[in-house]
Amino acid sequence: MAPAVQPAAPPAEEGIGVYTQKLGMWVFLASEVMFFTALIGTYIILRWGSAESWPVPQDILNIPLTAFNTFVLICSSVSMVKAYAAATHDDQKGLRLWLVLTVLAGATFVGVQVLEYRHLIHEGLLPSGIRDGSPLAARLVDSGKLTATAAGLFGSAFFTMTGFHGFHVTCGVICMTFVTIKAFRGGYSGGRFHGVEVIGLYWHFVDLVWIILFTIVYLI
Amino acid sequence: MTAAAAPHDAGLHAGHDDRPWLRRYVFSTDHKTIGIQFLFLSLTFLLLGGLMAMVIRWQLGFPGTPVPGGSILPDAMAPGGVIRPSFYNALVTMHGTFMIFFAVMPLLTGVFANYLIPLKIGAPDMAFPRLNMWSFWLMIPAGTLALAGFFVEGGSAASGWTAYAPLSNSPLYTGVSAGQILWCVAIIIFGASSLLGSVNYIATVVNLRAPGMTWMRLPLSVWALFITAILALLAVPILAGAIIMLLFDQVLGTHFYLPTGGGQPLLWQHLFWFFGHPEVYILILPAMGIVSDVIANGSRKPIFGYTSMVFAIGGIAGLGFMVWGHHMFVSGMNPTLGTSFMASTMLIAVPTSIKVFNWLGTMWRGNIHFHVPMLNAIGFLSMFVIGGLSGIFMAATPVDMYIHDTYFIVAHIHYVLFGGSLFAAFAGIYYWFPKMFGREMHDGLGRWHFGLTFVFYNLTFFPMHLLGLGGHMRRLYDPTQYPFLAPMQPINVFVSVSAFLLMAAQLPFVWNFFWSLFRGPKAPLNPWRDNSLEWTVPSPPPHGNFVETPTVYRGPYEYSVPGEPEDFLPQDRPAPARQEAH
Amino acid sequence: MHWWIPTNASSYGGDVDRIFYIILYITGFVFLVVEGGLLVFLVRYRRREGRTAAYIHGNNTAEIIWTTIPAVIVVMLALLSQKVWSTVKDPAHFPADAIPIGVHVKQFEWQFTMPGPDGKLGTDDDIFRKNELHLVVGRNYAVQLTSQDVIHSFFIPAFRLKQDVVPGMTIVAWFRPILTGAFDLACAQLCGVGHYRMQATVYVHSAEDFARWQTAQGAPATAAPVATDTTMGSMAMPHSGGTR
Amino acid sequence: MDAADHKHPNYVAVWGGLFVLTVIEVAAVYMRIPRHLLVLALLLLAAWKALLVALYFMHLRFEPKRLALVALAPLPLGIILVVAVLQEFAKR
Repeated sequence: MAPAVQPAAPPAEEGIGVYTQKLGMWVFLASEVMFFTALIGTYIILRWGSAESWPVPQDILNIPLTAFNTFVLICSSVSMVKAYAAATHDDQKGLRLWLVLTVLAGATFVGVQVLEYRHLIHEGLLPSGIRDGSPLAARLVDSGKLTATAAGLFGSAFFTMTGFHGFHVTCGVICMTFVTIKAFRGGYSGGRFHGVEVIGLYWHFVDLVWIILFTIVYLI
Repeated sequence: MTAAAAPHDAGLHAGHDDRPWLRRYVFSTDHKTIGIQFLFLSLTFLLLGGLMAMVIRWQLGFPGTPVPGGSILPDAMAPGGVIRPSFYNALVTMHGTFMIFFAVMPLLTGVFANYLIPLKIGAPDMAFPRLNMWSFWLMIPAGTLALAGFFVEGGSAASGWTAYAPLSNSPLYTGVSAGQILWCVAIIIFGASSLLGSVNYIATVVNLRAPGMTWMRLPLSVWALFITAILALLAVPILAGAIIMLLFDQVLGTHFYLPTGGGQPLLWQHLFWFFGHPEVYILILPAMGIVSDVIANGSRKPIFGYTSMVFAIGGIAGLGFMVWGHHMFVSGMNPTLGTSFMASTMLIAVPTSIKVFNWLGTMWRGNIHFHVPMLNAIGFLSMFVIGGLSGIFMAATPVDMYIHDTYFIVAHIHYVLFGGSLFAAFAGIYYWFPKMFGREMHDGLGRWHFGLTFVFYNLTFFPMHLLGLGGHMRRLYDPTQYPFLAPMQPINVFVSVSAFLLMAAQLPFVWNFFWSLFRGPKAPLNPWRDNSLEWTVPSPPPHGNFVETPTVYRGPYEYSVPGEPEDFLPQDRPAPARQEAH
Repeated sequence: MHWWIPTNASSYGGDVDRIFYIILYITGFVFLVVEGGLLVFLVRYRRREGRTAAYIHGNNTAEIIWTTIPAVIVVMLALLSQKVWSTVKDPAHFPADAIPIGVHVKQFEWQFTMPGPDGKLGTDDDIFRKNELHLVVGRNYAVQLTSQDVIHSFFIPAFRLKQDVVPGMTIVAWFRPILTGAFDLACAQLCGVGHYRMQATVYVHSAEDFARWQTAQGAPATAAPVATDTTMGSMAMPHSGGTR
Repeated sequence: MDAADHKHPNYVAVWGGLFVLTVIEVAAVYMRIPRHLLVLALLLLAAWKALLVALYFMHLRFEPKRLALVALAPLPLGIILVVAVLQEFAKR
């Protein structure tokens, strides 16, 4: 990757020992960590501010479904890393298989997420709070277990965080399909697999954010 | 979110350039063309912000009287030329927004980082040329959306460039809804553009340095731009997150910052200023880098204390993330937090003073050439000292309690932003114009421009310290309403007149800039006799910059080396007999 | 032609001014030294024929000197300021005998609820005023700041006191006036279209003058706002202020 | 100049670890555990899983140490921000 390669040029100054695309992706992921810090930090701050009246996640959210969803995302992370391993050994068939599996797993995750959103909105949880007269309102707000403001805050923070994570996963799936198409055209044969590794880094990052999100929002 | 970064199109050779016209000038991926595009964009928004400042100053100097030429404004903004309070707030907001986000930041990081980093480190281009092109082309929609705010119902955002919630949260309080939404979307798109730029600058400086260009041989301007990119990389996403939540409060009815819905107004201030303070260091660090290069060149003398200058930049950047609370001493924040933020803010005066004393040390026993960039760099140094010293008044919490949100703060902002960043940007433009366009700017006009700007700049902004001490609050539509401010109205008139003259003082620069673009004398390869790598290539440098990658043998500041025929020693000239110092 | 800090009229205002003047002298001295040194260098080391610059890369002792001196100065300033800051803002240091005053701010006016003769807030004899605050010189007062809509800022230049009023929070600030007279009270945080015409007046009376004023308020039971509306400034407004 | 040896850890083992940790987390929520202990346990488990993904899937273990610096750079800043703002609710 030395610039303007010409004979007997001394090696370019020793950088960080990582090729430029990977370094670029890691630097971009550092900024994404700050972005999710803002969102998750707000959730923690709002929750700490209204500690006792904060809804218990199990009452509103469907834990088993999202646990399965987490499992799907972890599997997609594994298939991604398998694809990278295949790419390094120049095993084109394996690369294509694992990439397709990763795209499918990612798409399932987003699908389950959309299903969960539809179910929650139907139940009455909105970004602005709990819709009055909705089954959720009947169960929680009217029975006094949950104040309207705390529900409002929970709705706002929940939809913003998981919404933006879903958005990042969707972008990942779209980019992954381009990578897969290129893989089917043999774009990553002959040791040129950097593209796979870079998209893999992004994908694992998105999985890592979900692991933290799943614990903080759904379990605690 | 373009994750699949295309592999770097290797094999970029200087010389032959077969790109079609569109790819070469409009959607160019050449860092030099992008740098020049940023230059024209930021100068346009600088002019726009300046015009808004003129209308603001007219209203403050002569409250209630029609603005000359104001009759063209529609009645919603200025019935009969007299601007409304709502339009005044919109002007104040957009003056701050345009100047900070669309003028000074692109002028420093967009223009000089893009143009100088690859040339100064000996790289053919940026690490990700396409991302670099996107980073410029995202600025166009961002700027347009922000500007469009003026023409929507209710006018543009009117809650200050800091957009404090709940004023910025709901149209109930300012009568502005579409304008604030446009402002939010514009800043988010600007954030994306700034992020792409930062990723590019970091990856380029880390990985694409020419052989021999070790970390301690990097010019200080590259160091400053590199650390600024890290600041922007880590601070801008927080702003994007905070503004997305503000946008959802406006659009989706969420309650992040609305107290009625249980939200926390102080949360917005914390998130905004956590970005805000690194932001003001993003605005000043590139200026410090440019000034370090220009002063060393002007004094024909190595920079004084290169290593301590580098650590000072790092110190400022590191501490920059721990001081944001000093914007919120009286905002209802927990007073114990006020104490810790006062301590960290006081500490940040130390690296800043190190840099100032090192610049003075550079000029000490130098052989000072007063070329126009050097004049502007000296202007930066003298004005930044005032800005830095007035900052200490704000760091002391009791004094800040009195002067917070008064014109003392406005004076401080303009001493570091105008006196600091803009003088350094002028120094940078005069210094690298010959390299960018292959033509030299007119020296006499440059001196007139500096002289007039320096005088009227001080006449405009120094009296603001007096206004602030008298208790004159910021963002007042008509200061004469307050009985205790009425006796200070002559200062306001004086400041307004000086501001108009300051604007007029920019004419020599505008004329000089455009006239020299086409009819300036042909620029030699190295007009300032500088050591850095960009002066070893023709001006303007061809696509791909270097015919073959240069090898670097010494630091960038080897001026007046004893025993050398000339008083400068370019970085890529092989060491003659004896081995260089470092 | 009063162009400097208004005369101090509150107990801790003197301390604030003292720190201001200390910082003014230090920064003034540093300003003269640095800018003077700059001018001297510019003249002394300007370009002349046959002159060559000294080939110096730095000087560690100089670096150490101009790192420690500013560090010592700023740490000293921080300690100095902390003492005053805690007396003004730390709830633990609020005087116990402070008379509570309800200050409720809404877009573009101040509503004061002063305790009546019984000295307690929330009783029937409270006196309600818009943009008018009546105090007794030499007594401690604790204002309970609440806002109805956006963030405003309770700013009395003569008392050197500024405290933002955040909706959804009740923030307490204290002061003790030491001079009688009428002082301006302003809003220092952009709060919308009418931010510029939110002035109020603080009348500090002597003890007996205050007593006379208090009895002169007629039947104390009238908790309703007395319509002495002094909000509109004397100057006739050329155009009605914006959309509000 | 990129990492020549592509060492591939046993991905299936890592996957197993992640799966088991997730099951423990979800089980812990349904068990009668005192609140503070539960929160602490869940946070530690989440951090452990995150480390597994970062070290093995993102190959941080096999990359030069300075890349880990880039990866970890934003964490202290995030912690400073959240802890400082939480102070708002400490001593009023």
